[in-house]
Amino acid sequence: MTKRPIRWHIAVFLAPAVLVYTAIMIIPLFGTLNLALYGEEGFRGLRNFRTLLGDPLWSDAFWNALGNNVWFFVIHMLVQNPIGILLAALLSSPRLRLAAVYRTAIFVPTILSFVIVGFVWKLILSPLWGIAPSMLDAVGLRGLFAPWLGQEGSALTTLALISVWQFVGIPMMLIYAALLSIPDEVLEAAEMDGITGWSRFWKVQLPLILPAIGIISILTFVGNFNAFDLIYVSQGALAGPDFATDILGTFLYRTFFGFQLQLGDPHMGAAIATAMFLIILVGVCLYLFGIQTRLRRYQF
Amino acid sequence: QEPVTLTIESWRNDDLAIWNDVIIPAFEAQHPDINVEFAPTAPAEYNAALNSKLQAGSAGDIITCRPFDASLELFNNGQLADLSDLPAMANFSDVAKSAWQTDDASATFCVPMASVIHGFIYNRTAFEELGLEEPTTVDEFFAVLDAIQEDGTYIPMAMGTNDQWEAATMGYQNIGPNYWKGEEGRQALISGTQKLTDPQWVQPYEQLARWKDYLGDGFEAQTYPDSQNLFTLGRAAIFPAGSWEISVFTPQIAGAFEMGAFPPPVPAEGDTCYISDHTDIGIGMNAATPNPEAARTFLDWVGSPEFANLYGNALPGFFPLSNAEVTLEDPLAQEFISWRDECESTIRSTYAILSRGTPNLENETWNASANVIRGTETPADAAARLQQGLDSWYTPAQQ
Amino acid sequence: MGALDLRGVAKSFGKTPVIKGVDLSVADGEFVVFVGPSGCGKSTLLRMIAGLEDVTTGTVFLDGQDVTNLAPAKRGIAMVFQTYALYPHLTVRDNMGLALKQAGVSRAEIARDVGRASAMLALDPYLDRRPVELSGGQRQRVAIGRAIVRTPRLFLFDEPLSNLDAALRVATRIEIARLHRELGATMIYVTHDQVEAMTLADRIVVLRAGEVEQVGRPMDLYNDPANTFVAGFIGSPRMNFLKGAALGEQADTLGIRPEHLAIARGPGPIPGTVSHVEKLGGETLVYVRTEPHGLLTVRLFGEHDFAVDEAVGLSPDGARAFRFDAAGRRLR
Amino acid sequence: MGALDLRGVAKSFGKTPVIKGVDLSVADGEFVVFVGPSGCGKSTLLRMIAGLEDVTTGTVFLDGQDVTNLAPAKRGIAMVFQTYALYPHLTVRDNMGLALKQAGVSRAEIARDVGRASAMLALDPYLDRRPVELSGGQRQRVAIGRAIVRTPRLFLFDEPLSNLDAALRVATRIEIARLHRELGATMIYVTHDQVEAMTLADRIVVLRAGEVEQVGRPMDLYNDPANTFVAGFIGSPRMNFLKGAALGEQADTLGIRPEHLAIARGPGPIPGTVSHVEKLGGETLVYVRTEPHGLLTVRLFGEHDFAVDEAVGLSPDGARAFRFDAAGRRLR
Amino acid sequence: MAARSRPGRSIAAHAILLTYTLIALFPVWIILINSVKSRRAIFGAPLALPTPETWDLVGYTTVLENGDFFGYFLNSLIVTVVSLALVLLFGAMAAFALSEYRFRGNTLMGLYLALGIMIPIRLGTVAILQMMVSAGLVNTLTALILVYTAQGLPLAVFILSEFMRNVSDDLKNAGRMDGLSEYAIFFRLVLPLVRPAMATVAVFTMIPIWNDLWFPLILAPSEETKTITLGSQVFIGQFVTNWNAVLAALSLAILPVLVLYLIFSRQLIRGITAGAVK
Ligand SMILES: Nc1ncnc2c1ncn2[C@@H]1O[C@H](COP(=O)(O)OP(=O)(O)OP(=O)(O)O)[C@@H](O)[C@H]1O
Ligand SMILES: Nc1ncnc2c1ncn2[C@@H]1O[C@H](COP(=O)(O)OP(=O)(O)OP(=O)(O)O)[C@@H](O)[C@H]1O
Ligand SMILES: [Mg+2]
Ligand SMILES: [Mg+2]
Repeated sequence: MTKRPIRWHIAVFLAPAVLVYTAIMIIPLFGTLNLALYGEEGFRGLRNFRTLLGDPLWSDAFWNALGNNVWFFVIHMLVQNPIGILLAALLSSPRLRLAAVYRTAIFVPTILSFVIVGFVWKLILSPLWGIAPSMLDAVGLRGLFAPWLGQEGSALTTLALISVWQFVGIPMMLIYAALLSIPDEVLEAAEMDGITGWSRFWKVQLPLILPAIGIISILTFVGNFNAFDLIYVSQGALAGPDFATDILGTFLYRTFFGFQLQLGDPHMGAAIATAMFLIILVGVCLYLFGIQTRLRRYQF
Repeated sequence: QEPVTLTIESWRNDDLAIWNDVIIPAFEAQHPDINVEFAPTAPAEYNAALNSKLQAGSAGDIITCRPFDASLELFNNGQLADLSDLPAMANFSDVAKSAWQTDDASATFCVPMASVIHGFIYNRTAFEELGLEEPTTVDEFFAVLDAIQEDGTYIPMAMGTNDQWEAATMGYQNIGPNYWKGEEGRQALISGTQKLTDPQWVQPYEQLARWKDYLGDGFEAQTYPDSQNLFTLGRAAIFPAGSWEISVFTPQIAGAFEMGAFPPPVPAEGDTCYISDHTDIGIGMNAATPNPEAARTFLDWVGSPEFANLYGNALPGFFPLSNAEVTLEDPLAQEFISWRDECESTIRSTYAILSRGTPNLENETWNASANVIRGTETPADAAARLQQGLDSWYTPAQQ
Repeated sequence: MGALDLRGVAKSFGKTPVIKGVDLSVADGEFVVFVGPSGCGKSTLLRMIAGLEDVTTGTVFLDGQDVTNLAPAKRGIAMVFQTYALYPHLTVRDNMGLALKQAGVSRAEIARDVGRASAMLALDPYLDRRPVELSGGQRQRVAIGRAIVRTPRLFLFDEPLSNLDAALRVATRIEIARLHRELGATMIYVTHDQVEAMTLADRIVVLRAGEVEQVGRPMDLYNDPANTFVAGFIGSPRMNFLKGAALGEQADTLGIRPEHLAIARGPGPIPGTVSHVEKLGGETLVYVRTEPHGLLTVRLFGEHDFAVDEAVGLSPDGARAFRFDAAGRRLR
Repeated sequence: MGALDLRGVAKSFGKTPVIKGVDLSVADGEFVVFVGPSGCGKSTLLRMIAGLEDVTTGTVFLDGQDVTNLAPAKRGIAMVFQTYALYPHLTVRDNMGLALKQAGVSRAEIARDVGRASAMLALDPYLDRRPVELSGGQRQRVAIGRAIVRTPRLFLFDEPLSNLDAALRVATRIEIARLHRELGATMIYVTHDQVEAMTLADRIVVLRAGEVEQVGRPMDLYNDPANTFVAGFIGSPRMNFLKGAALGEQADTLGIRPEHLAIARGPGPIPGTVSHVEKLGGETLVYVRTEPHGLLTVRLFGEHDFAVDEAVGLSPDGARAFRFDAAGRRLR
Repeated sequence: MAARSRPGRSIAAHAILLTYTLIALFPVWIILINSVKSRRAIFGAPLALPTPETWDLVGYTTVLENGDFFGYFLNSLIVTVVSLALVLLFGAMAAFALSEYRFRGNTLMGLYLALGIMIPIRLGTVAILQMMVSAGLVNTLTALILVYTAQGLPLAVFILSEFMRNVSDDLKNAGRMDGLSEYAIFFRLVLPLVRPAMATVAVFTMIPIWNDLWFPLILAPSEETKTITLGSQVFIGQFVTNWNAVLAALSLAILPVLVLYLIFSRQLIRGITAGAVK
């Protein structure tokens, strides 16, 4: 038997990505994470982590940020992704008029920069300038209005919803792309079988796009645990009120780069980053090894 | 000889036009061999961006200095050059220089540029309309607020807690020095003879807690720009301010109403008044600059009375720190600076030394001030928490 | 019930007309077979009946009701797609059972019906496989199974047996015929297989380039084709077309089926040379080159030996010849 | 030297053995047809030859060279997939021309070769369409065209004509035969069509459940099948299997082809009643229910009328009967 | 496809989509109308349409007068388009290797390439900047392109490899039978067939690049290499933000991304693999 020849093309396909990525992301990033093992005075082993998790000064902030982050993620999973899937499912109905218009319109917020998003939502939700209050007034719900962004109970949820508003386009587009790859004739067969509308979605389309849903879940997870900008531009690095909107990203930023009079602490910052990285890594590995390998894929 | 180009790192986007139109031409006229380029960064990104660039060696020649520890750290890292021997340093008082010196004052690494003074700006037209006078004591102050509240035309005071720093800087640091007696209290805190839980440190919080009722509807979500807009649109009567607002408000109000200013009211009639006259901007030299000569030439000029005049008048509300006599043209700026004569000056209590550790006293103060105003934390609790945080890393004896 | 009426239905893809005005009535319970050359529009017509393809003009009636704009799902039609269109994510069992499940049929009934279909199609060993794990013929059988587990009023079959082996094809054909008898459902069936067309059809519809050429009972079409196209299309091997003039006939063209052309060694009425011999076991096809008729096919029962290039004489059975005019129309 | 040699090749999908050790030598330039029931492994074997499917055990030789682990692209084989596998984003022209383009053939030559193939397959009007705009038969022809524009040393055809109408099928079959003659290339062809198998093959390989049952020339298989399976599989309609004992024969089973069973009205050696009559035009199939042989098929040339339930007598042509033992093996 | 649009259901679909479109566009609408109003009018009545009294293009004029706005535009465009092209090319290649071939370490390689989305790349700033300084790439667009390429790759590989698994093996095998090399199979068959996924990745990659502030600030802050986002930051001051100008600048900055989005979204087409197999 002849030996299988070495498949050089695999290396060729991987090389450019691996090289650029390793040189410009992995080396700098892991060089930075490495700082977590050091302090001003030199090598500290895992003591930075002990401080992070053991010293109430740090650990309270850490757990607060982690808890907020989990909530932030939960909202995205419960609101953003279902809406995104719903919109994609509707948009993908064959022969829907104006589909491209809707799709573009719904995607527009995703294009906006955080500066604008932060500004406009603060403007809308501001108790002062009257957009939200007067709109609620118009439907007789003025009483419901509260300065949501300023209250500890509602600020995080409000921001999460703003983020959902901004990013719903992402799951929508991914799912839409996945739905497009389902052959029309399979849908036609379903149609002949009397399977239309939602049952078509549940019984035919959804099982076929499960991998894409897996992807948006994991992207949401990763994205949320790395989120930073929206909170930073709308609530500042101190993620007010009273750290109610502090998530790991803002906590990390404050620590790593410093803020106002607080000098950056690259070592503790790197420790937080490492902790975040590990949390995300565990999530991603659970997905990659626990779920992704079990997902069936169908070729069209 | 090739003209050298000096690049200035700054967080003052706001001043871009002033530098390009007024200051740089004035300098270049005298030094044709030196080009100066003002390259500001958005303030929120400044520290992080500057630190990264300094570390990697791509920062500009001239560095605009934040006061106290941020710059001290750069100096200690060898990233800011020692400017103690710069001739223009003689033009500055020790107090002015203290923000950019080592703790033992042996080295000065930035030329002081400007300070900002806190106080209250008010809508004079509204006051006249309601027949109100500038308050001088706390009781008068609240009487005025009550009167405005009663009338209902205006929101008594424009302040929100969303951005937190507004509450700390324009609230706590504004009214506080009257309670802790300025420098006396600040030094005592540093030396450990006073605690944040002492009455003089808690009382400002107690006053802040009373402000809540006079702030606009939904002040919890009100941001600093919202407050500014409330005031400049004429919807609020009083704005707890920093002097920098002068150059912001004047063009925005554009004559729609008259502004006035009063210093923080004193607790009791006849008390000495204290103002926060905070050293805020300095300017130094990147130790790694390839053009140290030109940079020093430039910095020396920045220390000159000529610069002080140019700058102080171009940016009313940023008061030159130079000993030189500066005549300010803006009436409101004059009003603010006149308080230097009536009251004792001090700097913000948290800036020097006390914000070196974690938790950071300044950041904690933001949080506490906002919490106290919102009523989610009592003044005593807030003070206790701050002191506890400070104790966790700061031992005055070390000083 | 399952009567179907097509009134002037036409279909264009863009500017290309594909179905050019078809009128057709199918009685309730009838078995109609569509035949026609590849690309003539059989599948398109089927899809129009199903409602999967817009009707450009014309009307489709089901049981007298205008369904032209009715959704496919509402028409109560089962269809076997030429491309199978199986659900890739479902097992064979679920592929067949999905429609029943959707209709709210009980589990037990689904299991029974699916079991019956799978037994009939010899799919029992594969019930738990997914389509990718099946051979071509197995997939095709699943497609059939999916259609027949439902008991709709109208079945559409698009070349359902094309990938099955002869034995299975016969067996399945017989099952479909039985199903037709038992259910009394209307069936419309597209095939390229002469045997299927002849044996299954109540009526055959011969299509050419989007138009109906002739409609009739199988043996009527075979024995009484309206034109050369139908005559040539029905019957395999294809009918021989001889030049009438050369045979002293008035008709322009004389159509003679391969089985009605006698062959003898040596000279004959139509002399020619053997070009090629195909032995199929039970029969033998001899291809004879002649002047001026070109290549003629002779079909012989049993095994026969002819040498290539051997001179032979062919004699047409004049009584069984079909006569056509120059335009290809039958002269009667 | 054999063009293709399979030595004990076997293939399992997971634990299911699908090809169970096939040995086969195909001579250079030979035309070999694989036949076998649906799901017996024909496509799998073809894909193994092509290198698309890993060989679980065994070796594949091409021109004496072990290619078991050679990449498909390097084997110089052209293949028509049962599922077509057209490039959906390319036009018909580009689908057919891609391989040539890849091989660096000049544009003019590509145009010529594609033009020739498309003319032969009657695809000229569709050259600028994409697969989605084609009918089933047209797609299948594109798949054939894609394989034949190249001139490789080995062609693999997986049921290439299954979706074509009779006329086109005959024409294409003849073209493939011509191509085979002209190129002298080796061809392996999978089909369910008896006529194709009988007419095209130099040798037929009969597969059953992943094993080779018999290999031989078409008429040899027809006239000399090794067992009941081959006897039943080759020839359509299927051979009748009669119980030897009931006929006073020693053999367990007597195989008699439908054309070798004479039928007469009234009683006869094997009495029975007509169950069903199929008129196919040129021939008539009569299905007769008998005891104890079950349903027997009689094939008659021409048109005949029998009434259902009519009593008939069948007489087998003993000389042309095949005798098998209880295990189905032929007794000679 | 299904011939008939069922009125009831399609009305419901349109109702939902329209509602969501309004939700999506309302804030954008606010941005647009306010970008052409005077500052007083923005905060005086943010919901009001611009009237002759409040109509004010000061934002736009400020933006266009301030700095080389079109130069910034061009820089943004170059950086975005080139990085995008590289991300798509390299990402698709790597994704193809991961999805098509089974080799040792395949999953680990996939994980390795995904690590990048788990750590904010900002943390690597100093090291990256040092690298660029020593390579002499500071204040060049190349530096930005390199960083964005690296930053975009993990997501691209992640998404594309999933979509590439959907491409029919038979199709690729047909290519192999046609003598196509693995490269040709990738470029000629697989890439065209994952167009919707490529478009999706392109859009996802493009937005953060276009909107990024940090790396332009660090790596290429010079006047010649400034990007539009960085250019717009000039209007965000310490104590006062020129919202007219920011709104105008960022409204203008939406246009090119929107155009790019529209270009890419044309690749989102149905039935791309239709007719391939039966
Ligand atoms: N991926 C798979 N996993 C498991 N079994 C498979 C797989 N692919 C094919 N099989 C089985 O292997 C057997 C042979 O399949 P193959 O496609 O070779 O049959 P075939 O002879 O070509 O049949 P047909 O005439 O129906 O096309 C079938 O029984 C099929 O079910
Ligand atoms: N989407 C399309 N766009 C343009 N032409 C099309 C399209 N679909 C089919 N056609 C053309 O319409 C004609 C009829 O196609 P149809 O599939 O109905 O043929 P058919 O009779 O089923 O053929 P076959 O026996 O080959 O399956 C064909 O010539 C085909 O090329
Ligand atoms: Mg068809
Ligand atoms: Mg097969």
